[in-house]
Amino acid sequence: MDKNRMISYGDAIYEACVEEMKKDRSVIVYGLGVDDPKGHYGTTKNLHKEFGSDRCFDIPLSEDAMTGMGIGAALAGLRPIYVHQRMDFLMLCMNQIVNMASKMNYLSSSNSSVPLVIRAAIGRSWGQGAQHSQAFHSFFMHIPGIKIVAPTTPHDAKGILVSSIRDNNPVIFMEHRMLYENQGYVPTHNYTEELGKGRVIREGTDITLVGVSYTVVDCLRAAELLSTIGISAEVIDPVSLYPLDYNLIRKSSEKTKKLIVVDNGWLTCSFASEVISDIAINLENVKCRKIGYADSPCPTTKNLEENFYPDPIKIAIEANKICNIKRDWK
Amino acid sequence: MDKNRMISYGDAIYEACVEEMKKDRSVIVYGLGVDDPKGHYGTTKNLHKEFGSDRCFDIPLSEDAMTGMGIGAALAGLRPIYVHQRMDFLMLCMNQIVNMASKMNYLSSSNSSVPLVIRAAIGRSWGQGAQHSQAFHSFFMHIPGIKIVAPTTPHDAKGILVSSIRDNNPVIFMEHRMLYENQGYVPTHNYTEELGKGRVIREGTDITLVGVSYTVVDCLRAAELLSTIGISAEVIDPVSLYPLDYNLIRKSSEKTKKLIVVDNGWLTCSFASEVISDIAINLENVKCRKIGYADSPCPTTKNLEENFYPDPIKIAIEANKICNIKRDWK
Amino acid sequence: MEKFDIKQAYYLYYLIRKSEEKIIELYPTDKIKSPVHLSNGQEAIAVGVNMALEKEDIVFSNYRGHAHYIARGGSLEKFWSELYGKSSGTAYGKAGSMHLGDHDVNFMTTSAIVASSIPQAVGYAYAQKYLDNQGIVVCFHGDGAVDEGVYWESLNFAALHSLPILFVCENNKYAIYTHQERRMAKTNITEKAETFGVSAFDLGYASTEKIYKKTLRILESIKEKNQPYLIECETTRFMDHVGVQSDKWLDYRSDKNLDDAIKDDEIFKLEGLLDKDIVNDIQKRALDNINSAMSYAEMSDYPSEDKLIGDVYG
Amino acid sequence: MEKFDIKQAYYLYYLIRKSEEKIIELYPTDKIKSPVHLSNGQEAIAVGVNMALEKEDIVFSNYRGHAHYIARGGSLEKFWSELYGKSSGTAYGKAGSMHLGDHDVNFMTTSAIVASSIPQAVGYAYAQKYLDNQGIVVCFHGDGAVDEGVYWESLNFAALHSLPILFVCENNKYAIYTHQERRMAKTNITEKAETFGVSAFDLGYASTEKIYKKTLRILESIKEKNQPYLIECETTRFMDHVGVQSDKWLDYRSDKNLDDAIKDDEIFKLEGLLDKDIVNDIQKRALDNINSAMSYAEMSDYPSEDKLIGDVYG
Ligand SMILES: Cc1ncc(C[n+]2csc(CCOP(=O)(O)OP(=O)(O)O)c2C)c(N)n1
Ligand SMILES: Cc1ncc(C[n+]2csc(CCOP(=O)(O)OP(=O)(O)O)c2C)c(N)n1
Ligand SMILES: [Mg+2]
Ligand SMILES: [Mg+2]
Repeated sequence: MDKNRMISYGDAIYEACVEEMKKDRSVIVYGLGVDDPKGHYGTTKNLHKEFGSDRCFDIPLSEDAMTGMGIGAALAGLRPIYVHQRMDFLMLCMNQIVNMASKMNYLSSSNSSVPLVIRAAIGRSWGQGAQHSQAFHSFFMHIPGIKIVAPTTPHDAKGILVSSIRDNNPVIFMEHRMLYENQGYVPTHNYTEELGKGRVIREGTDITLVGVSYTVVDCLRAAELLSTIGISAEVIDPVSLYPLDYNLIRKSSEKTKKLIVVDNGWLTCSFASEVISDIAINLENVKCRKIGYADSPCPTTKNLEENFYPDPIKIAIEANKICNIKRDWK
Repeated sequence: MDKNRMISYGDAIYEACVEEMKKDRSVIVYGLGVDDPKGHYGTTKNLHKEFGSDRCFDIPLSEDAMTGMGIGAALAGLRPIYVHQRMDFLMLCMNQIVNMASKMNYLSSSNSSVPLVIRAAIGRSWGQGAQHSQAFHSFFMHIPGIKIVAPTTPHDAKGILVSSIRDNNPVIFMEHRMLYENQGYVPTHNYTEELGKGRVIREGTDITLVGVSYTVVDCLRAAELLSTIGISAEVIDPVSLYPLDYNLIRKSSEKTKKLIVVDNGWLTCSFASEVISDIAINLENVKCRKIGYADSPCPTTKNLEENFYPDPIKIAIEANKICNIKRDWK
Repeated sequence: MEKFDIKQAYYLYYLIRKSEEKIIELYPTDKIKSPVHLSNGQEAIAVGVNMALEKEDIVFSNYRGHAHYIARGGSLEKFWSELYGKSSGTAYGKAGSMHLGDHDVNFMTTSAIVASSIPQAVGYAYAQKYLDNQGIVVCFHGDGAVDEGVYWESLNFAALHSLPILFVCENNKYAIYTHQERRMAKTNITEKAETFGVSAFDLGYASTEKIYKKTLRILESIKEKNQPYLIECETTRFMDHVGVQSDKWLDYRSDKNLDDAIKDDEIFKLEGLLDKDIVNDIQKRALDNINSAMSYAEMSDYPSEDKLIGDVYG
Repeated sequence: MEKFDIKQAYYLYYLIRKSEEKIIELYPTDKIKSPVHLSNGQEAIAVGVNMALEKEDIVFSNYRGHAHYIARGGSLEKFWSELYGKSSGTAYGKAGSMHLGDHDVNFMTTSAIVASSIPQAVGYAYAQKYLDNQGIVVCFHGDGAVDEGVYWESLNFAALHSLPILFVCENNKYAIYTHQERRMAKTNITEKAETFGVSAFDLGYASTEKIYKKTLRILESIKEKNQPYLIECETTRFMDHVGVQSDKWLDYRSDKNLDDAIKDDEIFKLEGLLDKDIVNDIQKRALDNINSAMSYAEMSDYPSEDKLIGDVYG
């Protein structure tokens, strides 16, 4: 076991996929362009050559039917993985996800489970604009019968994808375009991560920062900035959003008494609202803040786009404010 | 002006519609069955006869295209009202609502506004089951560029529908099947209610109860129950969910120091989460609780269905608990 | 070509008809815990198609699914218990009439969102082909479902992948109270399907026997040619779209058509093909089965409270 | 029938081609603030159709909309400013290349979600008819959009209500890197459209002139007969789906087809119909216009920060 084996987030996803496809013939992969020369940031590259075009196939632009198709195949015992180039496209799949996939197990008294994984990438990056940059994890958290995960590190990407594939429920696997190239330690062997377990990825004592997907990276950078003025921030990566590791966040917030949730999306009725409401209900005297997308569609032009997103500096400034320590960056 | 003029919630909606259609030829109404003999609980009854079949028309079962169609007609200067028999069907319209309607004004730098009203009824009532009873207000609150209202009383139903029709933005108008028959005072004249203004509909001092649509009725009944054991509950009907009258809820919570949000839907990433997180961020020492649907699809059979929904007794018990007054109902 | 078993057809037809008549009778007592969408008048399609199926075939239906479930040989005990909202139902009463589903007879959980099971049926067929399983997928749907874009997406995919699936369009001309001609610029469903690559036959108002025989032939073609088919059957819904009343009072469809259809009732034609004694026997057997299933349901328990949040995840 | 103005056609063609070549040139500098989907190779459709339109007609396009906007007579200043992300653009740079829109030329804000403007175009046509307005709606879309169910829902509604709309399918055979035959069981788009009640013509690989003339005739038919039409034009995308590179290295489509198409470039055919002097004049005029628009854009300001949350509500 090579403790120093660094691979990218994209390759970690690819690896999880290949391992599961080798172990289990019921795992199939489909989506727009999955078998094209680029293979969705390399995550599906040449799977059709390795496993055959009935196990990895391109599809028509028919998101609604293709979601239902995956559910039907799952009902028949397959474990399909449906790959989306952008999370925005899931809006075309909402009927099948919300009205169908989430309810099949319940309405069949557990006779018809839906082991379907829906991979979807948040498209953020330069100039993607209003329709290619959205994140909808808060929607899926709202619906019983669906699980949703959002790994940040290559290590978690692999482990939680393996778990998602093996899970008997519809799992939304949220990726982020700005994470695909990130490198990290990933074991060569096949392993799982438990859905519902979060991680403290940096320990601290003064304030708790909770991110989602890419904003975990922002939080880590903010923690660096804060450390330079003597504020010790604890950073939590929830990894799994539903089920969510409420206890982990409560424990940290109980300790630091200050919490900023940095969401990777809009703030109203969001993951951030959810976490803060949980703290408000269960703990006393924790100062809470939320940071997220600006309350607008995402603009294309760079100078506005920069203001649209949370970033380490915004997070650090807010953290400094609620820590109320009268120090300042030079 | 007859101060005692009582009409039903359904008739109030009908009245708003007729008044606006008379004033403004750009108002049109369409949806499945709007011109059928039942006329959507009477709310669209015979509009096609009164105004012509180009102003009130039935449609194919094509929710996705029919939403886009309404947006397009709105872009051309009409003020369409799209009526849905169940809010569940909005899951077929999410792409057009979330990716398109909400962004047109922004992407056109205010040249293309979308004055579209989407009426949708929460289908709850006996045995409607998992796919005919859902409420998705929390989804729409999440998206900038959309407004959403949920009137409870006939009076507000009329006034806020008039305002929604005149509003230059996409407005989701959330109705509730169990409200259509409710009677209330409604002026005969044409009036508006401001989107973004809530109401204290019962004053109290010990605890604040905030409902949504039908759960406002539950809250009022709970307040009655509580009054019998000496707890004075203030009940708030937000009427408009986005924009939301945060100040009204803050003021009341500041006074009572206790808040229960009784949502008309699931609780994770919900309206309830949003309100409580707002209180947690802006006030100190307010005890907060949320009550809503059980964390499951809605079951059909009566005894489970009863447990699925919030009700006055559940609310009163929870309120009594956090008021911490050691009295009990006999 | 297998012979058409008239006795079996009449038994199923009568069983369905009487079951729904019992529902109509019982409904005012509020013992049935969900909205019901009756199949009265449309049973020939359910009976004809299902009689042609093998045990391993898979049936997708919709909220108007009583006839399909019963014709498929589903358990009357579970059926009635589900309608009563009892724990001995197909899903502890949590599903109800609109969401019948039973793995014992490969009858998939139905949906109350129009057309939403259709892509699932296609996906199931994909899996059947991929897994080299025998069973063919049969997907019942109404003429209203054809309005939905997902219908055409589904047909295209089925044709593109040459999937073993038979679509059965039960064209009762209406989606609730809206006639097909008020919804479709062209009502030529089979022609559209052909342009999407699905071989399609319009059987018109067909007898149970004709539907049975055509289905048998098509199932063979599906096996041979590995391609999807569609049959469209015209039919008439006798009752209101939902609930247990006639909808004549709404005056939205010509009485004559409805009256003619009721006069032309297939059940009497099947009955006319059998000896009186045999008819009596079949009727008695059907009624006995219904009655005992209803008693069973009556006596069963409501689900325990923990069932509310059970089964949310698999 | 109006005569085909070759000079105007060549001017527009050259203007589009050179504008996009400037984009290709400029792109590495990162001054253009959004992904670009170039129209190179497909311009004949934009030019031919737009030359046939009246001022009051309304154009719906998509993320691959440069050619449509320019051919429609859109402002080059606004176009370039929008690409530069400047406040003098069509939407302060908030929209960018994928969401061009300009009321001055009845060019509706485009969408980057495939097929999602199509029902909007239909709704706009509904309003035009309802309001008794003159303008006809023209809706450009790709062959990929035809895969989406909403496309068929939209065509059905347009036909059902006899709406004044012309659908223009730019069939470049590909959705990104996926050939039409890998997505559609049958690639007969016009036949499908006919079964949905929309009269449809497949023009094949047509010249600008042919497209122009056919469009003119159809616009007249729309006015006379009050019904929707579809034309399908085959075409070839010269560059990668998105970005400013050739995509030959990806080796997913036959080089020969692409090379032949590039050799067969319509721009040279148009050029060949004109005197050298005239060609020179036109080219100079086009380049001058582009250059001055680019300088204008260069010199314009970025939007002020308050623009971020402006325009969210109308
Ligand atoms: C997506 C969706 N839209 C609308 C409805 C409301 N609705 C329920 S049944 C129905 C009619 C469907 O007609 P058809 O498919 O012909 O089936 P039938 O009821 O005639 O058997 C409608 C419109 C629904 N359940 N789902
Ligand atoms: C609903 C949706 N699905 C997928 C995509 C990703 N995507 C962007 S462009 C495109 C290809 C569209 O092909 P076509 O309609 O033929 O237009 P072309 O790009 O060839 O002009 C795809 C799949 C998208 N933007 N929207
Ligand atoms: Mg029907
Ligand atoms: Mg194309």
